[in-house]
Amino acid sequence: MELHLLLLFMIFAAIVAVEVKDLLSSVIGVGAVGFALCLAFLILKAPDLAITQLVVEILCLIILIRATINKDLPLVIEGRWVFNTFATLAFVAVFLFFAFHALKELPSFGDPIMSVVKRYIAQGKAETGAVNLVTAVILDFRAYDTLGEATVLFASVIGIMAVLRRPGRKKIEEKNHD
Amino acid sequence: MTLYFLCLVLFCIGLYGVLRKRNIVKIIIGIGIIEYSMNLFFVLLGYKLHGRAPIDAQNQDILNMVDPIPQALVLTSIVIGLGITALLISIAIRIYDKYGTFDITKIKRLKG
Amino acid sequence: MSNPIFITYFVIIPLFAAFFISLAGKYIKRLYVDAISSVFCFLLLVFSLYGVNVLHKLGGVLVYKIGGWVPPFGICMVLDGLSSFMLVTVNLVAFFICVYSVSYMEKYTDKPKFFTLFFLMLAGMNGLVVTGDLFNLFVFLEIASIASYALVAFGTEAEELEASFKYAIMGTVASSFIFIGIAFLYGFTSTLNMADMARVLTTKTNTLLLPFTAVLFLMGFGLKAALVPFHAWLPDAHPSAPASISAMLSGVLIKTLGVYAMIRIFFNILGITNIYLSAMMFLGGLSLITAVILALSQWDLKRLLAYHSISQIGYIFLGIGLGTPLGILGGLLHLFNHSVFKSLLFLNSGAIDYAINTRDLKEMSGLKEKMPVTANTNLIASMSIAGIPPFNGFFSKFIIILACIQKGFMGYALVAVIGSLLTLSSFMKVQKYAFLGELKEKYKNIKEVPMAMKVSMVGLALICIFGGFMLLPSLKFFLNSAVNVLLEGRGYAQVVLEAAAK
Amino acid sequence: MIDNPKNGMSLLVKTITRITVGLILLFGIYIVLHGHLSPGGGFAGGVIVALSLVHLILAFGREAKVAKISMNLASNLESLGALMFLSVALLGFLGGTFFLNVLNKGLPFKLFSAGTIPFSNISISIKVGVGLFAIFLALIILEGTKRKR
Repeated sequence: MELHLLLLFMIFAAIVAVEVKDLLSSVIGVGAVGFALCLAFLILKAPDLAITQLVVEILCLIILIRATINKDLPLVIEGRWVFNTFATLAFVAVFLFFAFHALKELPSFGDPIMSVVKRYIAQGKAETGAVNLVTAVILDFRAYDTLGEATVLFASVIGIMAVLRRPGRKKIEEKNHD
Repeated sequence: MTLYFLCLVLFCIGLYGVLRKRNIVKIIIGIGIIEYSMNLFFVLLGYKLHGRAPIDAQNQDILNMVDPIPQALVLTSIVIGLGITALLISIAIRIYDKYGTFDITKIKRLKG
Repeated sequence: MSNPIFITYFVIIPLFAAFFISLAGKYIKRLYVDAISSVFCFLLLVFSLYGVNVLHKLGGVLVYKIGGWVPPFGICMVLDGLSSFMLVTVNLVAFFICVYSVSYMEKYTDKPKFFTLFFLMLAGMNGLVVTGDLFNLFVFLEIASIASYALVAFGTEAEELEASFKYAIMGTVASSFIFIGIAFLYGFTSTLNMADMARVLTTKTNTLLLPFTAVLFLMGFGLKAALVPFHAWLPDAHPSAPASISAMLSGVLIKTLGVYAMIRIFFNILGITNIYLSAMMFLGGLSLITAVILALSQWDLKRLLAYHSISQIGYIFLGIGLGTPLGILGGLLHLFNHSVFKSLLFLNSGAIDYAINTRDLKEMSGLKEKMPVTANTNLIASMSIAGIPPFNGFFSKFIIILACIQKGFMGYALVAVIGSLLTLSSFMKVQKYAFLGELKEKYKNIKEVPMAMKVSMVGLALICIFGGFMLLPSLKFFLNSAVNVLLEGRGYAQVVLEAAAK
Repeated sequence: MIDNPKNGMSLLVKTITRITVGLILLFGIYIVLHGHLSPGGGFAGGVIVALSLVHLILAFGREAKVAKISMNLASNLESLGALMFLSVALLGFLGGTFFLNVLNKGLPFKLFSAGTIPFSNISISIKVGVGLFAIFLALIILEGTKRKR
């Protein structure tokens, strides 16, 4: 029951984050959604995720505030993109309609078909020696994913340093050396 | 079933924010909300009613454990979301340096 | 000999190269960085060719179980006809682009960072082609996408940042659709291994969830492959990227991330039905025509090439969407041909940009005298993209049109022919304005491009010329093994699981 | 760190930071080392380590000693962490396949128990921690140089 409340709060905070005029308050709105998500992970018995989500959320907020705070920002002005709004809302309505029907065929909330996972739970501790099964799945059964994951973070750090470096191209006079 | 649907409604709010808003930071916030709803949807799929966290206890073995695979994958997805958001923000900061504004309609130097 | 351990080299080598270059790039001389990256690229090309003939001798499928776990319980790497075909395409083009960017990237600062991101993108693509696990496909798709977002913005000029931002936003939205699709499939089958999932999905019939997931994947991978309704990012992203990166993007990235991932999931996991095929054909035909019409009015050389990429992707989808063996053969051959001649065209535009710092066709004229190599390679590439007989573009377009007629879709065949004619006309425009005519006086003293760029352009031009030989009976196995993988559809599951059990 | 009010936050924040930064760093390292026993792991621990350094810079401003870490050192450490993780993966080749957990698994609930898992946790946390701190430094330093110009 509390999950429903939490999700309604997240939806409300998301609407506030998207619609409010001032940038900083919309950043706070996203922070609220993130922390509610961290609570949801706790309720869904995923402590690993709760810690990671909380900490990543804090870092995201710091960077987001860094991007919005010291800019002398006018309030967000709203254009009247009539067609754009109509197209987006129509797409959202169609998407939700078909999603509603497709969701019926998923196993109902609370009893997932855990065909592959039974072995992880049964022999996870014995085969990998790790007590925390999520870490066992991350670093032993599906360690290749985590290598990809570490590379994603590495790529984004190198990408950020490439984007933020000062002189993108050599100055014109340096270029044509003749 | 309603939880899944509410989660997809959150996804659509994020999508609305991305497609509809004109301010770059609002678009990044929309992307953030999409990331959150994606992760929540995947973990909701793995929840087992009255399940226990997938960590073995010292002396008694826990029977009904929650599904650890979605948790492992969402851990990866959270960090992917962080990487993408950080890259988007640094591009937005550089755009603000060059164009002086966050409003996407004024950033139209590309032709055609 | 048939020990599948070499499959992992396709991911380990680029990752090791990326990490090593980013660590040592600042301290060793610039020459070593170029040498190391060219050697690693060449090594990858050799391994992909080695993979082709191992598969040719072995016949079946090579499965490498990572961490020693049997497939449904761990991640396995699968090398079958289709993935070895894609590996050769990717690593061949990547090698020439790597040699090209050794001297082209002199204009940009911080070359080691460029090669790090280049190898990360290459690792992402190789990893995506080789993996046999659905979520792993998503992770490597993210690696390739993030590296390409950063590379499009590598020049940090105003419009490059804007193009990269627009590309990153649409790419992230596409990835979220793909992630939601994977979540649905995991909830439905509770397994992530592609083969195991295909086996489970054969037992479940007439559900609404599969078409819904197929639409999600169609939107997600359609946006990565720049099909028409989702193509808005490509004409901005490709021109503003450095030339070697726009060659990489147009040549291989939209094919592996878009076309390969979509056909692998549609044919081998969800099981192809006529609805999906007709949807693919319709989107292919639509993007074929609209992109070529939009390209006619372009004066910026690289934007014109970007629009043509979208229309050629339309050809590929038209071919594969037919579903018949001939159609799929034509589509895959066109995929290979397009990645060769489109990257050559972008390298030519980069050579022009390197020499005279402009991309606008109106300002160039008569470059043929001063830049013979670029002019001739551009002529070869324009001939093959327009489908003139001796060159490789002709064979694949001809097969696709033949397959359309064979299956009775006269309308699509007509669309393909019209598209090819319009392509020919717009490349005549490029030849006339850029290379023929008399040389402008301010370009009197331009020089031909350095040796590294010339070598890679000539190499790609040779492949354009001899590309047609792939259809000879002796070399046909290369394409046929890829076509058979698609034709057997969900049989993929049984083949892979049995190969993994060994 | 003598307090010069010009940069960083107020004195109150600085004194509290002097106390909490050590604890946050210690907590991050604890989360990394006990990744296979208790919740958390390489990623969460790494981000906590990065946050403790960011916390220091936020409190003491740009002239804090931590901010003097050059970008080169940060990105070198990060590539080193990535190479370490790749080598832990390559270690598996000794035992046969790519990511094989070659070291002995030890007793389940002991600290040194899960074969290569603790080592991958440590290398991931180095990579994530220093990488995210490098991002934060890049965003701060960029702003700094622009304002001086």
